[in-house]
Amino acid sequence: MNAALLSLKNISMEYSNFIAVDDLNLDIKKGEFISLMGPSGCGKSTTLRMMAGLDNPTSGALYLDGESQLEVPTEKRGMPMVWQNFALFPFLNVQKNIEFPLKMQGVPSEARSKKAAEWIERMGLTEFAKRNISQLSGGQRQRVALARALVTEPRILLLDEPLSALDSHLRIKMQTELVRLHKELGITFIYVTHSQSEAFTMSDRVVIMNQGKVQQIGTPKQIYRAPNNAFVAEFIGMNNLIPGAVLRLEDKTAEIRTDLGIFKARSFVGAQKDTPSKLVIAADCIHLDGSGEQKISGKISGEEFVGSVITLFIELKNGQEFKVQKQQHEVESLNLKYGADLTLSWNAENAFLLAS
Amino acid sequence: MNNYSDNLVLSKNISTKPSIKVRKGRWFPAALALPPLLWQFMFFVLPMFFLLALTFWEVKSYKPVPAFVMDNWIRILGSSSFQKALAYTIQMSTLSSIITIIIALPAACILAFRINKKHQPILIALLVVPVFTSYVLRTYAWQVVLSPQGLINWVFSHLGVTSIDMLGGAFALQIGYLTLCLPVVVLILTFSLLGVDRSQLEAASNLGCRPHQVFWHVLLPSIRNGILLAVTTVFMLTFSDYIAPLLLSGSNPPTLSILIVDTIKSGAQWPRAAVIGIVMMLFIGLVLWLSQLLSSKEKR
Amino acid sequence: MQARCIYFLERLYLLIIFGFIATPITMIVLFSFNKDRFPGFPWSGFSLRWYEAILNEPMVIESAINSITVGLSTALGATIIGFLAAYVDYRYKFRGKTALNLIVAIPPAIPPTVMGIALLAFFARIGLFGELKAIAIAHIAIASSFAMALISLRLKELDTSIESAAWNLGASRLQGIVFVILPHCRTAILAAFFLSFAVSFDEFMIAWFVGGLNETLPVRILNLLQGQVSPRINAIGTLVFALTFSLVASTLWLMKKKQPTT
Amino acid sequence: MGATAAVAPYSNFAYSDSPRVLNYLAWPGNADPYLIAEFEKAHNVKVRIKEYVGGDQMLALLHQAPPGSFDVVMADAEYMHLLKEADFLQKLNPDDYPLDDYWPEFQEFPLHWFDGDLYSVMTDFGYLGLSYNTEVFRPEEVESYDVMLSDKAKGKVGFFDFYLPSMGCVSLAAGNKTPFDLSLAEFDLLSNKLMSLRGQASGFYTIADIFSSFSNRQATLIPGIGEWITLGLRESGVPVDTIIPNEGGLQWTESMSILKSSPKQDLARKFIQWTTSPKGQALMATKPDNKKSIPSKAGWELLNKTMPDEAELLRMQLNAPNVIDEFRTKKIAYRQLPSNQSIETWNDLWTDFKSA
Repeated sequence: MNAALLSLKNISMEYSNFIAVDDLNLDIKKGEFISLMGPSGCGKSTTLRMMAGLDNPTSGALYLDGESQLEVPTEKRGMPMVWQNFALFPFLNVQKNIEFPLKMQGVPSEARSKKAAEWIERMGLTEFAKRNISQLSGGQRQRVALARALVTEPRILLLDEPLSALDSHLRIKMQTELVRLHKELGITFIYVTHSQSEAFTMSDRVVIMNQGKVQQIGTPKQIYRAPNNAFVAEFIGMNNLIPGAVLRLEDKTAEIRTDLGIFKARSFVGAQKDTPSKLVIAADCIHLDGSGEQKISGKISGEEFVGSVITLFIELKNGQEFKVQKQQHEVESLNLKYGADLTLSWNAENAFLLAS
Repeated sequence: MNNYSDNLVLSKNISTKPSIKVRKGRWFPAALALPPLLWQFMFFVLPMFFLLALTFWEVKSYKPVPAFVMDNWIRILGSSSFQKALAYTIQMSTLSSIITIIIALPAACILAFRINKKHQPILIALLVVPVFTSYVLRTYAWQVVLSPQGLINWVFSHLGVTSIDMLGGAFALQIGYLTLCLPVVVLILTFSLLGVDRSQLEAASNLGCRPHQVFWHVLLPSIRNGILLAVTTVFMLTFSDYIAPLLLSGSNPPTLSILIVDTIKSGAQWPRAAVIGIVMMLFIGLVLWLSQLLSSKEKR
Repeated sequence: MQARCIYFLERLYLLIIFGFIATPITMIVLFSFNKDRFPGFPWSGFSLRWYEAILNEPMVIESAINSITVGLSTALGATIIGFLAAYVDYRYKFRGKTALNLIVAIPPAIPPTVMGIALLAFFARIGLFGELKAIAIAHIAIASSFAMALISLRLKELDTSIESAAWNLGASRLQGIVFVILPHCRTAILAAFFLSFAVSFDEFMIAWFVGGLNETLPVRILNLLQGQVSPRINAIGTLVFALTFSLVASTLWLMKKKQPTT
Repeated sequence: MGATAAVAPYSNFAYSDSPRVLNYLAWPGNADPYLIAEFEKAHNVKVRIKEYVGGDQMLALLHQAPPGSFDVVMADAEYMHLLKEADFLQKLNPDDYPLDDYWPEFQEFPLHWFDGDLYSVMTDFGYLGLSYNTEVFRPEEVESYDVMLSDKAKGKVGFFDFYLPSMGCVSLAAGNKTPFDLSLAEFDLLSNKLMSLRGQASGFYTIADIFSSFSNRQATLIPGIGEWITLGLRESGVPVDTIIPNEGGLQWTESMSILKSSPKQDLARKFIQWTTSPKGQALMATKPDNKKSIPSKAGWELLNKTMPDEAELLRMQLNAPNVIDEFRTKKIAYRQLPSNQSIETWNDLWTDFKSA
């Protein structure tokens, strides 16, 4: 047995017509902030619900501190969850909502309200304590949901896409608050999201899932810079993939032949000559000034601003679309126009090969 | 994939995987389901089977005794009074379904679309109240209105019109059936009209439908299930009704409900009454099945 | 001009419809204050004698008390049965669920005459015939259908995650029902209670068959209607209307009162 | 239980097996406070009635109710022998009842004695003939039942929905001298006569409906009923009367018996004693909506002393032409059960007639 706080062993969840979670193994360490990430339907929420005991796996085992949990009903697991829609009790006011788990534990009413008051203050809800849920804004509801989950001082907090119901500026604010809360409390946060930015900015580790299977587990940086496979590379979004076949294979470097030409890249473990593969170049590793050693040309077909970051869409000769991510000021100085020809370049050390 | 409900459906799967123990507490849903199940079985399903068994019993000195004879079926199905009553009841119920829908539909349209939204709930409440106020008395009260010396003929006599017989017979019966069904049907139709997506109607007009075309080609098809529900409700209610034929048509001629009670009154022929009852239920079942068949399956 | 004409015709149509529905009720109330014994036109003068008469009629009062007893028992029983059936339907999936839903939903569709015969024959066999209990039992079997429908409607408005959240926060299955489902459904439960009472209070056929010597108010009314002519019936009717009217009105008011939703 | 609150007042009314309750099976209206209030007060009991319409219903009720459900039954005399046959009746001691007060004709009423033992006591009687609206028909028009087939009566002939009196009168109309003792040919006569009347029918009425259809002119002619209905209506200003047509009329009698299974024999006897006492008889005769002739001469005397107007109306004056004279002179047949055909045969004909 390792030092994992929560350990999932060969967990599967099968429905009659499909498999929601397929032979999942995961060890979660005490105090870490871990995110489960993937497209909708990938099984991340089901995994979270199985941890909470809301769903039961069809096979596998789940250990908390080395103790099997599958026989423990949800109410005894002590893994409160923050729900996507907050799932606050509409017929109770803020304070009563926060007191609810304490009431279920049989905490006497005085102690309950004292404890709830602490959390109400901590979450900055003091003036709303007696309000009905329907009178609160989204952000306030979020804080009530957090307080309600944390009031029993659990060791693990489960969060099921908790920010998706909020608008974007609030989402970023809450991210900071969650990180701060995680640091202050020092407990384990297990966070489900489909948003890469949420997962990557907050988490210690990220689990990428697809079709019920774990695709990769690692720190955000590991995943970003070294995707395990084409799915991960594509899913995390800002990567460009060029299909081809391995031409030459050496210790550290490799060459791949694609219909856009032959490119150099870092080699990868298990690669074989003449097998189909994909060349991966991160969008923010591409230069527009031609300073990279590998070159390719195309036309600008579109652009997209998010804050100070701009994404350019470049149509290559074979019709494929390339993404290039730059700071806005870098792009502005180049004075680009739609349809204008452009040379993209990158360094071979930033390109790597992935098996198809 | 978000199967929020408990995993009873999966229990089968779980039990085939020995590595997982089924979470304890499965007695709980069973404990919840048991009272309704037992109650309805004891006091609804069982009596219904008993009714079927009763049709094969014999009556000895005014008392049904267990037996297995076909006599009751033969007697009832072969009796002309039963056949006539059956035909008459079907005819009256069908007529009532048609009349009620024709009268109720315009009222429902006005209520759903042409009334100030502020007044709507009050009017709907006014329709709900009579549904639950003594039907027996409401029917009886029509005697006072329809009789030769009743309200209508009293007004007629002041206008110099000769009095007309309205009580006794099909007209009075239909008035009674309307009393029973009209509020319910207006409610059903109003609610199904309120459920129609207004943008569909606007889209139809926008595409060049005249108002009557909108009505026939868009509105009516979209409340098809509501109309079917209304028709089956009227059929069911009138088919079973005992009060209107008793109090308004003077049992002239008798409907099936009257025949059932008569069969029991004269000579305690419970088994024969049970036969009539089974036939009645078969017809109601048939109507329900037909409406199920005709209802549009698409979900709103 | 044409629009005004249509507007006028529409109002007139509604007036006729509502007039038709209100006519019998008006007649009953009107003639309960009539001096004459036989209802006829014109009205012969105001009198409260028929109200005095029913106060002195023990069978009417007894039957009213019977009706209330049966009505309250039915309301309680049907609400419990209806709630359980609605909750099981809302929360669980299992084989035979459709069958359970059907046997709760169908009884009101059975002709009351037929139901009355079946229950009478059945009750006589198990020694329940002729008791007030028998009426209540039969009424519960029918009214549960309405109670279940009302509560189901309300449960559908409850996000399934709310109860899961309660479990997740340490509530047992029972606590989940007590602290989450019941508070959420309280108006629907109250409405189901009133509705079941109203259904029982107005039902005469089954009560007539299985009640034996115990008469409920509608059975008494039916017997009065078959035995004698007396404006007492109108007086009783007026009181019954007043009662059911307030019951149904309060039910509607409860249903309408906005409840917080998620 | 929520119902307990409602049960509390209910217990005042006691259950049917309480010694303070007399369970009484009778035609409607026989537990009118007018009749029984004094008895209830004197014996501190409550008379609880189960009403029936028609002797067959009464028989069915007795056969189906558990023994002991009823203490006293009031029924038409012709049904008494069926009750005796089924062993429902308790033998009575003639000395217990004031039979000597009765008119001689009724002191030994044949239908009440079986093998020299008394089983029932007559309480009231009346004649059935043809009742008519006096504004529509003149007395000479209704001297024969044939008037029912006249044009004026089309759709205006009401029928009491009880086969025995209705078919009895039609049987008389068909020319059968002994209306219930019919040969096959005579039964055919009855059947044909009945069917010829079908088109004239306005409806088939319960007692209350007879009152209302007569008063609202729904029906203007009703065979098989008598003064017990028309007297009450006349008092309320409805222009109706009853005549015994030339073909004859029927006499009905009502009698009371004690049920063998009754646990309250004593109370039951006292109730019959009250009903047959002069006071009870006088009340019986004058009940507002159901006037009856009474067999007790002592009752007549009391009636003439205390309510002379009623006595005149009821034609129960001692020194004027009265109902007993009519009994002596008119062609009145006792109403009986069919003797050559089964009750079922008659009932079936009645059902066929209704639905024809």
